[in-house]
Amino acid sequence: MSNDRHDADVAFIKALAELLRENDLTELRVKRDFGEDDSLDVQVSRNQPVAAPAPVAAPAPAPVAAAPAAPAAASEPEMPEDPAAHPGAVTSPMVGTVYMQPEPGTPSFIAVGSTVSEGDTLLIVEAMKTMNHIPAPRAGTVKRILVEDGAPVEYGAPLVILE
Amino acid sequence: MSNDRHDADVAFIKALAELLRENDLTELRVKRDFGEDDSLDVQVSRNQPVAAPAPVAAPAPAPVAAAPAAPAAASEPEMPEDPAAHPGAVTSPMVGTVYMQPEPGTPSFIAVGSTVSEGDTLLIVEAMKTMNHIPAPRAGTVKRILVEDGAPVEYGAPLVILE
Amino acid sequence: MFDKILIANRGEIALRVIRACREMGIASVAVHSTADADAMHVRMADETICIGPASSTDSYLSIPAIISACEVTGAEAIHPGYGFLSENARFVQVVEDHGLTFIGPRAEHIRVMGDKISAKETMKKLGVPCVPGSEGGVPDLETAMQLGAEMGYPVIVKATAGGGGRGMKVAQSAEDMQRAFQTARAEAKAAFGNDEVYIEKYLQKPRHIEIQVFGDGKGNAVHLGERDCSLQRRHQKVFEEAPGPEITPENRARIGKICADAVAELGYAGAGTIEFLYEDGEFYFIEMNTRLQVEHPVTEAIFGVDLVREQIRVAAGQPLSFTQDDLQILGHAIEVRINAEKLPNFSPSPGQITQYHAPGGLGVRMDSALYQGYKIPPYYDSLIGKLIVHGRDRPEALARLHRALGELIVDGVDTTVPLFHALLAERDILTGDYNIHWLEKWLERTFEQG
Amino acid sequence: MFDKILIANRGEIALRVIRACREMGIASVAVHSTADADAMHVRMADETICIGPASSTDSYLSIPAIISACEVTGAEAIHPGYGFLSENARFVQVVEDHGLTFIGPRAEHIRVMGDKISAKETMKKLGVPCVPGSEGGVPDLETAMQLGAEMGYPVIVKATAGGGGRGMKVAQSAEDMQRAFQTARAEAKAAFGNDEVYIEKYLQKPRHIEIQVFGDGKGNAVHLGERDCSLQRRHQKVFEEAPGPEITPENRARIGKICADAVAELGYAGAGTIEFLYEDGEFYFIEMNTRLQVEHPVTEAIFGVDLVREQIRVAAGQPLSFTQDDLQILGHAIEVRINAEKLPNFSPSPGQITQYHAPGGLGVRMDSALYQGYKIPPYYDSLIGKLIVHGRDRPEALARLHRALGELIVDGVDTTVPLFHALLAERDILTGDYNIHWLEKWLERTFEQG
Repeated sequence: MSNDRHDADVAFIKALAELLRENDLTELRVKRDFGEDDSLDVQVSRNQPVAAPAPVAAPAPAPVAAAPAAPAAASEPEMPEDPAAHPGAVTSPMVGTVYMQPEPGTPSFIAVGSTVSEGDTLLIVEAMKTMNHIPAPRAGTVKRILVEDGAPVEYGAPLVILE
Repeated sequence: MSNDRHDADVAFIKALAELLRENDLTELRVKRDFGEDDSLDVQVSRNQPVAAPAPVAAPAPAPVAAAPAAPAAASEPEMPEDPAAHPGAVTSPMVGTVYMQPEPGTPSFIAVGSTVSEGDTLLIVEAMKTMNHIPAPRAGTVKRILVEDGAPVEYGAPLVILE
Repeated sequence: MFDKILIANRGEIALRVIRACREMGIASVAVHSTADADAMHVRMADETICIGPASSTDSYLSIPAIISACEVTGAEAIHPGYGFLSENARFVQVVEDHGLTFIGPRAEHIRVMGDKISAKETMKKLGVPCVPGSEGGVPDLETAMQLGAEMGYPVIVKATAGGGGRGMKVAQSAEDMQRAFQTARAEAKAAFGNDEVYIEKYLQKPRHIEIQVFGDGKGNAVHLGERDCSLQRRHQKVFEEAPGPEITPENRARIGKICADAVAELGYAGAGTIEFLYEDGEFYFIEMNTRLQVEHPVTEAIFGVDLVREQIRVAAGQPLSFTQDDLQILGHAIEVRINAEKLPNFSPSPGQITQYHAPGGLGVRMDSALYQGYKIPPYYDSLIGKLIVHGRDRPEALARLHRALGELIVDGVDTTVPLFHALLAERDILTGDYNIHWLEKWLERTFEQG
Repeated sequence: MFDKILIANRGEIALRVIRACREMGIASVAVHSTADADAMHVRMADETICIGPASSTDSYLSIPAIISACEVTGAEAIHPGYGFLSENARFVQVVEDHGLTFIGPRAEHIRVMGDKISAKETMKKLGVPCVPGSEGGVPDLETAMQLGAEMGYPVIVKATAGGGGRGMKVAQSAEDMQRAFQTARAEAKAAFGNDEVYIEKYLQKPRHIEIQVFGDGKGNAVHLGERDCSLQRRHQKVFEEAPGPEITPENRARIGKICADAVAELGYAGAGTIEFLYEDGEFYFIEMNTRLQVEHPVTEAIFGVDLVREQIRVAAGQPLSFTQDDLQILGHAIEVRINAEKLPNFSPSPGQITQYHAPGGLGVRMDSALYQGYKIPPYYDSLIGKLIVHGRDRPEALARLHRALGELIVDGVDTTVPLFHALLAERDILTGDYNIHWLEKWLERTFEQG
C-alpha cells in the first residue's frame, strides 16, 4: 500500500516537474495532508527573471565579437554545492593573497587529512604586505582545501573545510 | 483511489499553471480542505505588474500636485464585467461621435427593450462629417445601451447589448 | 500655440512627439490600434483613443479614423511622425479641409517632392546639384566625348530603352569612351532593338549625405548641416552620424547654403531633408524627404536644438527659434537603430521583452518605446529603439557608443545590437572610411564566411 | 595611461567611473561589501571583489581591504568617488606608499582643505574672498564702528567664547551698532563670563555658489563656472543647477579666475570645488571639496566635457584636454537627487524596486544604479539616482525636468520625486529666486499646514 502511495507520489512529482518546465515556472509548492481532512495547499510561482541586468563587459575600444552578447541572466553555472555554505567551512576574513606555507620552500601548514587543534594556523592571507595567520576556529580534520598557494581571495571566500 | 485523486490534482495544478502563464500572473495560491466543510481558499497575485509603466501625465509647465505621483501600476479600476466581452455586444466599427436619433429633435432609433431586426439602424456614429448608420448584426432585443447621445467612441467600443 | 496635438503614429517617434508636447505645455493625444493598447505611447500620452484594428491600413493609415479621432478629442493639430501618413499629400489636404493643422509642410511641397521627376526638376531649377547627364539621347561619339569632358570621368553610358544592366557601360576615361559608347549602343540595339543611349556621371563609391533643412513657411530657412547615413542594408539605414566624417566645413557651408536657399525660395514650412550622393567633394541630389527623419537626433545632439519643438512652433505660425548663425556644431553624434531582428538574415523577431535596461550616463540618449514586459506586436516596423551618443569628437562618440551598447539590455527578442558591436571592431568604421556599398559587402563577407 | 582602475565606492558614482573607464579602454575593478553582491556596479565592472561585510567601516571605508583588493587584482590606480575615502589624506598617503595612484589631489591638499581654519587661511593668502571679519576680539565701540564701515552693514557681533546664538547680535546699520555691540558684550559676559566679541559681515539671504576647478598638478588650472546648490535641506543639497540664476558673466569670470589662479598656485591636481556663500554680487569662501561632487553632471552638461575622464587623465600625468578658452557655457542644466526617502520627514525607505523605468529622449541623463528587482540595502546612503536635464536655456531645462520626472518610474520604495514635482509648481523655483534658507522654509510651510 505504501508502495502504491510511493509510486503515485513519484508520478505526481514527475508531473509537477513537467509542469514547471512546460510553463516556465520557477516554483511550485504543494502541501497536502492525507488525514481525515485530506487537505491540499498549492503554491505556483513564475518569477520574472527580474534580478539580472548583466551588461556586456566591453572594455572600449578593443575589438568586439560579432557574436550576440552573452545571455544576461542564467549564465552563472550553478555549483553542485556551495563550499561557503558548508558547516565546516573556514572563510577568509579579508581580501588578500593566500600562502599555504610559513615561508617559501617550507612545508605547508596543512594538507587534506591533517588534524588541527583550535588556534593552529591553517594558512596565511597576505594583505597590504602583512601576513595574516588564519587560525583554525576549532579542532578538527582538514577535509578539503579550497584555495591554492598564491591565489587571491575575496572577503568571505571559503578556504578550508574542517570537520 | 489515491491515483484518481492524484490525476485530479495534477489536472487541477496544470490548469492553474496555464492560468498563470496566460494571465501573466506571478502567483496563485490555493488552499483547499476536503473536510466536512469542503472549503476552498484561492489567492491570485500579479505582484510583478510588469506590463505597466504608466508615467505621470504631466503637461508642463502647469502646476503639479505635491502629492506623490499616482501609483504607476494597478491603477486601472477593474470593471466588474467588460461589456465589450459580452457575447451580445455591438461594438463601434470606427472612432467617432454617437448620435441616437436620425435628426436632432426626432425620437431615438432604439431604447432599452426595443426589438430590432437584422439590419435595423441602432444608432449613428459620425466620423469626418459622415453619418454612419450602425446596423443591428442580427435580430434581437436591446438589453443595454452603453453610450450616450453625443459621446465620443473609440474603435471597438461597445455600443449596445443585443440579446 | 496649440492646446492639444494628436500624434498619428506609434512607437518611439510617438513618444518623441509626446515629449516635445509635454515640454511645451501642450496636451497630447495618442491614437492606437487594438494591437497597441499596451504600447508605451498610449501609456505616456495625456489622452488615448483606439482608432482601429491591428492592421495599419485600418488604423495608423486610415485618414477617416485619424481625422475623426481629432474631432472627438478636440485636437487642433496632427503630428504625423515619420512613415505612415507623414508624406501623404492627400492626407494633408484632408487635414486642412477639416480646419486642422498638419505639423509639416504644405500639401503641394509634399506632392512635388514625392515624385522623383518633379522633385529633380524643381531642385535643379533652385540650383541644387543633381547627377550630371545628357538629358536625352546622345547621337554620336563626338557628343559623348564632349559630355564626358564636361562632367568628368568616369561616366556611364546607358540604353534609353534599357534596364537590368544591359546596354550599360562605364567609361573610366576619355580613352575608354569609344569602347564604352560603341559597346553600349551595340548591346542596346541587340537587346532592345533601339541603339539610343544617354550618358550620366558615374559614382563609384558615393556616400549618402543628407542635409537637414528647416523653413518657416514665410520664405526663411536654415540648414543644420549634414548626416552621413551611408551604412545601409537594402536601402535601410542602420547607423547614422553627424557631422559626416568626410565633409569639410567649406563643403558643408556651400551645400548647406544651397539647400537653405532652395527651401526658402520654395516657401517650405517645417523640417525637411535633402538627400545626396556625395563623392569627391561633390553632392548629387537624390530626393527630398518632407518630414522628420528617424535619424534627426544626431542633428539635435550636435546643435543642441529640439527639432520637434521647432516643427510645432512653425506649424503654429511662430518664427524659427534660431538663426543660421546660432547653429554651431558642437562635437559628434552617432545613432544606431536597434531593430527586433535576428542576424544574419535580419528576420523580424517580435515577442515579449523579458528584461529591458536602458544605458545611462553622460552623452547617451535612448529613444525607445520598450519597457520590461512589453510585447512587440508582429504587425509593424521592427525598429524598437534608437541609441544616440554624443561626444566632443568622433573617437569619443565611438567609445561612448561602445560603452552604451554594452550597458543596454533587451532580452526576450533578437536585436541588431550584435551587429553594432561587430561594426565597432571594424577599422573602416573607426576611421569613417565607408560608403553606401560598404555594409552590404561587409555583411556578405562576414556572414558568408561564418 | 592606466590599464586597470579600482573604484573604491558603490552606487551611481561607481557606475559613473566604470563608464568613464570603459570609454577610455581601461579595465575596471568594482569592490563591494557582502550586502552589495547584486549591486549594479558589481554587475557592470570588468572585475569584482568582495572586500568586507555590509558595514561600510569594514568594507568601503577599510583602507587595508581596498589596498589589498588593488594588490590582488593588479589595479594601478584607485578612484575614490565621493564620500567614503575620497577626502581622507591618510588613505591617499597609504595608496601612494603602496606604489599605487590615487585619482585625486595630493594628500597635503586634502589635509589643508580638510581643516576649516587652514583652508580659510590658505585661501585668503591666495586671494580668495572670505567673509570679512575682525580677526580676533574687538576692544571697543569705536573699532567696531570702523570695522562696520569697512565691511558694510549688516554685520554680526559674536561672543568669542560663544555658541548657540547667545552673545550674537546683528547690526543692520551704523546707527544700530552701539546697541548691538553693547548687548552682545553684556550677553557674552553673562553667559560665558567673558565679554570679548568679534565682528563679521552678516549675510541675510545668501546663495550657495560653488566653483568647479581643475588643476593639472603642474601649476596649470581652469575653472568651469559655478553651480547654484542653494536648495538644501539640513545641509543636504537636493537640486543643483548651472549656470547660477543670479550669476552674471562678469562675476563668473572674476571669481572663476580667482579660483583657477589659486588652484594653479597650489599646484593642485584634479577636480575640486570651491564653495562660497554669495550675496549681492560678492562671494565669501566656505570650504573646498577636494574631490568630484555629486552634482558634477550639471557642469558636464553645459560644458560638454567628461570630468571623470579628465580626473583619470590628470592622475596619469597627462595634461588637461581643454583650456580655459575652450570652456564655453552652452545652455542650462539642472540635477535633482532622487533619494529613497519618504516625505515629509525624508525618512529612509530601503526595499525592493518592483518597477524601474528611466526617462529618455533629448537632453535627459539618468545616473542611477537601480534596476528592476534590485533591493536597496539599508546600510548606505539613500541617494538612488540623479536626474540631469540640459536645455538651451533655464525655462527649457525646467520644462524638460518636469517632463522627465513624469516619465521616471521607481516603484517599491518611496522617493523624493514628489518633492520635485511640487517644487516645479513654485514660482520662486521657476524664476530662480531662492537662497540657502528657501527650501527649509518652504518645507516647513508646506508640511506644517498640510
